[in-house]
Amino acid sequence: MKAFGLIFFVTLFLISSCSKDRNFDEREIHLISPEKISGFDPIHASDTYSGNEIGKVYEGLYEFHPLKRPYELMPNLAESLPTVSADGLVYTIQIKPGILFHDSSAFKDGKGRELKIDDVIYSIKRLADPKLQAKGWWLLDDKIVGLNEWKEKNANLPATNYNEDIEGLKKIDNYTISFKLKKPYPQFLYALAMPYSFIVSKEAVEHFGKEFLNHPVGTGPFILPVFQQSNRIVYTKNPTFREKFYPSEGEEGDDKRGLLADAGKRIPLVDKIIVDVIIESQPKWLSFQKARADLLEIPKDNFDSAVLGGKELAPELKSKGMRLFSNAQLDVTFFSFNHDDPILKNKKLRQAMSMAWDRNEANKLFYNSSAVEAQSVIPPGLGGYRKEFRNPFVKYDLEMAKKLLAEAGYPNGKGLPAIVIQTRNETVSRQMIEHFAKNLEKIGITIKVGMNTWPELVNKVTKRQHQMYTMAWGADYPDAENFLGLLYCPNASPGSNGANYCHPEFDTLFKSATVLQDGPERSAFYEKMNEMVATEMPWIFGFNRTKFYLSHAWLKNYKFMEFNHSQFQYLNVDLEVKKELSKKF
Amino acid sequence: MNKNSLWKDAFYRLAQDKLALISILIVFLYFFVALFSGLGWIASNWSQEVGASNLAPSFDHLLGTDIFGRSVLQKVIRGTQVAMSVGAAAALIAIPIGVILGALAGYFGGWIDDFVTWLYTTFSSVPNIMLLISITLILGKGIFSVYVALGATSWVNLCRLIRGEVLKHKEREYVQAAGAIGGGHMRKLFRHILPNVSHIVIINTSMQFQTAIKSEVILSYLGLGVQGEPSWGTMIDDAKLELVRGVWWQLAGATLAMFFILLAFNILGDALRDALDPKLKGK
Amino acid sequence: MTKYIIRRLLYMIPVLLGVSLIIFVLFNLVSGDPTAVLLGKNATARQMADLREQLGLNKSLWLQYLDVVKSAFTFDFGHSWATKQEISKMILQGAYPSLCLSVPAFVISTVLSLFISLFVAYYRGKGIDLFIRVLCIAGMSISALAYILFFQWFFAFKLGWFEISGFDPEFPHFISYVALPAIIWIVLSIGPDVRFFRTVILDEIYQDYVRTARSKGLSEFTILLRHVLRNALIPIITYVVIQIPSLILGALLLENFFSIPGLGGMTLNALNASDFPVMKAMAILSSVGYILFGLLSDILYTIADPRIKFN
Amino acid sequence: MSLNNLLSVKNLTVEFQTSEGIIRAVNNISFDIPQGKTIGIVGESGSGKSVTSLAVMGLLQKPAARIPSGEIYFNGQDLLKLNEQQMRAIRGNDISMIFQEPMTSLNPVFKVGEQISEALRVHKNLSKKEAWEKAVHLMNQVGIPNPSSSAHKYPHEMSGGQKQRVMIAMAISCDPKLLIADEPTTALDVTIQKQVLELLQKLQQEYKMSMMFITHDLGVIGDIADDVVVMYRSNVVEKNHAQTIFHSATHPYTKGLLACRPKLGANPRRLLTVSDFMTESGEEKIVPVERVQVFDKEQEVKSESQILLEVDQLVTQFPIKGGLFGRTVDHFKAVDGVSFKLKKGQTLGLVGESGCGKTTLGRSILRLVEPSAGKIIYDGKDITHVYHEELRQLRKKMQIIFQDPYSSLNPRMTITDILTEPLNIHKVGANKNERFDMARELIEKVGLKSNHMSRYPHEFSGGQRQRICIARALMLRPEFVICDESVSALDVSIQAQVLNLLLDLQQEFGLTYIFISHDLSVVNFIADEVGVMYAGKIIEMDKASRIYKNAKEEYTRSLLSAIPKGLARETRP
Repeated sequence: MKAFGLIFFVTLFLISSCSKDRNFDEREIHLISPEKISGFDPIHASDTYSGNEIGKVYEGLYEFHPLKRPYELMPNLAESLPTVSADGLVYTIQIKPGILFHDSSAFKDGKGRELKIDDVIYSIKRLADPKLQAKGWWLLDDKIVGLNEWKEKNANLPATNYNEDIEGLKKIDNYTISFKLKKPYPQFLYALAMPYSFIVSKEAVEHFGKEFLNHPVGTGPFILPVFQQSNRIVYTKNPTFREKFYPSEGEEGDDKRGLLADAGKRIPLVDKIIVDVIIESQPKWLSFQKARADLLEIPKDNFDSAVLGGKELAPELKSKGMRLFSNAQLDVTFFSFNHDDPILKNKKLRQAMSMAWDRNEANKLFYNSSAVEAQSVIPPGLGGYRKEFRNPFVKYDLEMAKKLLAEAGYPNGKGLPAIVIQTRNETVSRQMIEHFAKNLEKIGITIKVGMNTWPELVNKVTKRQHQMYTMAWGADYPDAENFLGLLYCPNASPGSNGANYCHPEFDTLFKSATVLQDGPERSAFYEKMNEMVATEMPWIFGFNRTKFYLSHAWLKNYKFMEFNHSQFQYLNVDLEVKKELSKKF
Repeated sequence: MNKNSLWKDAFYRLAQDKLALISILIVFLYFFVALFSGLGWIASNWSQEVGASNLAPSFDHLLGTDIFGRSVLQKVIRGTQVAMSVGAAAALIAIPIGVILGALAGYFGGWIDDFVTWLYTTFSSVPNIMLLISITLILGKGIFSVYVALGATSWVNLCRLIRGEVLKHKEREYVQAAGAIGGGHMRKLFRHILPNVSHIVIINTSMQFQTAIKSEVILSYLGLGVQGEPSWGTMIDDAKLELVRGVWWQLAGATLAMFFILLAFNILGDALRDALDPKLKGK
Repeated sequence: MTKYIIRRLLYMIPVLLGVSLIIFVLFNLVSGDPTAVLLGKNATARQMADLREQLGLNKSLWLQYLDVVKSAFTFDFGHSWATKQEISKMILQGAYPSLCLSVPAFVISTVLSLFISLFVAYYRGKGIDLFIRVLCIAGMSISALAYILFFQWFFAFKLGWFEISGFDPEFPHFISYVALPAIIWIVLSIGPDVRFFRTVILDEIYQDYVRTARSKGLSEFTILLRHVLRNALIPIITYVVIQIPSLILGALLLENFFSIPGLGGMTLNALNASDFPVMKAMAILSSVGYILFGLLSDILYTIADPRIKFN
Repeated sequence: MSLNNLLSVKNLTVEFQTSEGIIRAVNNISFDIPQGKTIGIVGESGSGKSVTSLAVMGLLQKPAARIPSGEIYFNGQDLLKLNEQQMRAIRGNDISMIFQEPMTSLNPVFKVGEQISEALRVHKNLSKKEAWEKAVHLMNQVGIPNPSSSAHKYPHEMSGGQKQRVMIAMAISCDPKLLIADEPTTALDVTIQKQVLELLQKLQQEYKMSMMFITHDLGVIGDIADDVVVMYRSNVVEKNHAQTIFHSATHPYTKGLLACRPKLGANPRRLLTVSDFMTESGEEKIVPVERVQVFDKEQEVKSESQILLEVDQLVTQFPIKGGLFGRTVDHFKAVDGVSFKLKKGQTLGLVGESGCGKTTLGRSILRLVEPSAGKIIYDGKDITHVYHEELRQLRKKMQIIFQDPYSSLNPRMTITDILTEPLNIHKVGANKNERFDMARELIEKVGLKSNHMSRYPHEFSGGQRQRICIARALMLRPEFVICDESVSALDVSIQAQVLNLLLDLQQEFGLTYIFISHDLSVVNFIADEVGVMYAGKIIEMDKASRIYKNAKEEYTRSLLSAIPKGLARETRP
């Protein structure tokens, strides 16, 4: 019996001793992705996490400025901002010469060739290719002259014909293109900054064929020769990356925060980025505590042990040099009704349900009181949001809720069938609905939880097979149109308006507002629409959430950013601090 | 009429084994707890808030409270009802299918035997977890589909065992004697052979019970388990987020509750096999 | 011998057809319409129709069933809906990490269980026998999820003996990643193994040839190791070989929590993403594995037991 | 403790700790085994003879078995005082043992040669090669054909007799001083039994070893033992030279044992049983004169009754599977063209060695096994191809009693259920009570008490269970009963009681019997006519006495000569 004990402990010691000793002289950054990475094909980058990885390897014509707030576009592959025609339909863009693709076996003798405008045209066409069923197609659907017709034509052909010219994508010369839109589309530049429209090369697509999504060949700051379906992805610095410099000015106060220390330096500032895919929150949190990762989005449940009183860092974390970043997100959570359902068309009922929900308690339980109660659809930080506006029905008042419910024809819930709210089968979402159900039980309304995998949920919403569902909508680009579109009648499912909500007056305002360029006039329109629809209660408005990030002392130049797929090239690491602090972990 | 049949004799031998006795007591205890909570006598108000959220175990809240301030102890008791019902339902589905198919295959042989053997070989080839998941997907989420899924996967083992045992007993002389006095196939099978292989059913059921309970936890983790009712599976699933922030009592409560009943079933299974299986008598 | 193998192989075909039927019914009929999922937001009806065509969902049910059967032989499972990756490639890449965890864990747990059951059989009836058996049963009476949560928190984080999660394909380092999940696997599987091995060994100990061996003056220990073990190995081999196919599927929970990119984790992700082709592929893979290893265990059984002739 | 005694057992007592309390298996017994002599220990099952041998070998399972008192001197050394280490040096070396069941006593997965050489390598630490050669030599010595190739065989490739020879080779491999043989020939056919006994005697001379021969068969003892120890219910009731035991036994139990053994020459109407000589508690009873008289059955004139059963060229064959798909390649003819006639009230004996087809013949007649060809005419009607309802009615007239009492009763039914079942099937008797009475009447007729009715089979002894089987067979008042080895599994004294019961019932119900057995002396006693079967055919059929006096067939004569006579040889010089 003793022999067993001895052997057991010897092997245990051996195992723990041969774990890799962490070297400190490599300039590398460790990041965590909470979801599995499906692949590196820009046109399929529908979830933010795949977008973040693609942003390290591919690039778009434009990019959000890493520091300036509110968010602002800056040229990336493009030489400068586009010259737009008077009627706002023709955008002429010039790209920088001398930009090289990554070296790859797809090109002649393995050397990456220079980026040409043909590649931009090819990438946009590829987004429209009917054979590829690109998820990002909604971005340019019915926007560029001749593109939809080209797509329709090729749908019946056995193979898509890329050589055909499209009126809306006119090549002026090797470095200049002029886009021709069907109708004004002020968000067009944002579309060119999203991963869907990042630039790929024709040779790589044809060379790798089916395996293209595992062999990214872009122009970005980092290279990834091949993507293994493993939980660790290692990016190395792109040797042939063009001259790109760290911006020298940012938001007011950035220099005090040390964000301009590397101003003017050539980026990328590190040699390697290592991304670990960790799905469960416990291993995620523990890995960060053991300094296996430099940056962590704090999972809801580890919040209490990290943040005191919702504001500053817990002492034992501060002693290890960790820093806390808390920033409002451009998002809104909501319980959406299905307006096809006659019962839910009853406005009074919707208002009663909203007033019976104790948002304050929900905020405490699920967001550690860090979120802001959403008054309507537009989140703070976008044009059209007025801080002073208060939605009369976003208030916890049981008496009023009971009165409204009676007026709605269901005195303390009698006659109202049980309502099922569909959600994703995640523990937190289930608990939120259970809390909502507990609150509504007080006024006699029974709520049931419907658990679904993500695709099942999307399926039910698109096919209108639900009474209510819960969702959080994050901004695709910093423009309130992205949120207002969720209530625009023509967008009803299978479009993005999952509530299938129609409000004629709202729709006319939407049509006229979204054509205008960004400016005070458009913001006034957005404001009017936002407050008009608020009292209608198309959804039960939830929260605008705050995101909390923790970073170790040696991670430099980090600033919270909503559209952060191209942010990682600006990060830096301070090796001395890392070496000295590592002893503490 | 002193009725000391083989069953009484077996029970007498079982009573010798103290551990088996304790296990039987535990099983009955859990059964009654499940029954009472099912009838609503106890833990029917599990969803009431009894204190602040995530209170540590204290005198008035023996197992503390969960995220919504509901008593973990009440949820554990309620969870017993789910666990025992999952086990019982799986057994109720598996026993008839397994016994009838196994008996027919073992007794009649020929093409019936080939068909039944093909059926259970095919069913046992598909990995259990896959069957469980896909059946719950078909029937939709909820306790009913958990019952059916577990029942559909647990009859295979019983069928194989019963078939083997019936094959052996078919040759025994008391069966041929029954034939000699004019008894037909049905009498030979159901009056003579099945009572003599029924101990297999009991032993196997106690083993299947604990597999069913453990499967329910996995299904809850995958989001396919019981909806709306607290079950040990959902409690452990919640715990996976809480352990790191020091909320250990929900995990401890559910795991402890499961530990005793699973331990009881396992020990009972072994003891029953020694007591009932004539071959192993007196080991 | 070959005649026996051929007959067994022929017998495999109806089982394979049966398995494909079950998988076809479970997955093809249930999966419903994937197009809405794959195309995401505001997909046009036209796009949906093209996709249905591309995925072969418009074929007759019979043809779809034949596809399932074909994939059982060719292992060409098409593409995953969620990640667009080539499934057979995903399986190849996922196999290595899965096996890095499951093979050592399986081997150690089997060998350990054999030692413990021999030890327990030698001291049968005594206190130590009961104590160890109850210990093993207690081990398996705790849910795997509870083990994972506690062990990861205590051993990996608090004591820091192991890596918390992740995987490193190089040889010496993957041990520190795989050790903790392997230990959990062993603790969970020792219970059932010891119980089965002990019953098999006890059945042999009460046979007549053991009494003859004792009358030859052999010590109880040699009898146990030479005579009893050699006979007990026959049913043990079958029991062990049958479990090998389940190794491919790996431990779903362990891989998910310890972020090991194995086939188990892949299956779990496929479930969460309702990615039916991957789940179907994994079901077919492990079923074919189960049938092949079932045949292997039969053959090993007949080789190990001289009494069985190949009539 | 005289010098030339190799083994002396002094007041040995052995007790077993069981769930029902302490059972004393051996009660204060003493006996000696002189050098070079053979001691026969005879007694019925449960008499403690096997336990004694295990005590000498030190093989009693420790926790359950306890030896409160007594010594066992071997070569002047008390074996009970030795520790396990020292005992192991003797076991298999100086004292070795062979057992009753050759089929299961050899390890199925090791070659025979290996198992024989194992003792040599342990005790004489010979090399693997030397031990193998010695094993081959030993196999030759015990008469196994071409030993060098047979050594490579596995146990399942050898017959029962050959396996027993292997056991003997194994036992004598280290030329032991004492060989213990626990019922070595009981499971063998009588011809093979004769060869094995002769082999043992030859080896005893060669190796000058003493032998402790344990059996329940007095005939075997007569052939082989110098001295005899008679054990009854864990006590030694008599021990003496073989000569005196056989001719002038003193203890009533010994007398009873000698008397109840049917002898080939004699032709008594009924057998004496132990209970005629001794009361339950052990006192002697004077045997009433009329029971002892012996007379020839011939004189008893049987009325010329008509033929009840005629079997004409009956063939029953079983397919032998082979080839790739298990197609039937060949047929094994268990019953190969059997014809005979059986008069009402008569008893036909069928005797033959195992595998001669006698059981299959019985089962075919009753249609429990479907015959392949030939005709069965019962009471004038051809019943070969009769099915369903008609066959079921036939069951009322024809019945069978099986061999193994432990397996022919459903363990989970009470005796009442077992007996009333045939009545329920055939709807005989108006209601439950009437059926219960009919059952009670028969239970008493077969010699059991009515309060046994509510008990379960596992609460009865072998003999009692066989009586229940007989009662069940007679519930439907059949005319014709097949007894398939019905007494082979019983102890000699119980066997005599059951045979007498069968005769009484034949008298009372006018039954016609077919009595199947491998034991010629039992068949000779009970049967009017005897058919000797070999390889599926009846090679000879005649009056029992005529078969015994001048059998025509060579095979029958070899069968008769192989039966141990039970007359003691003069003691050897």
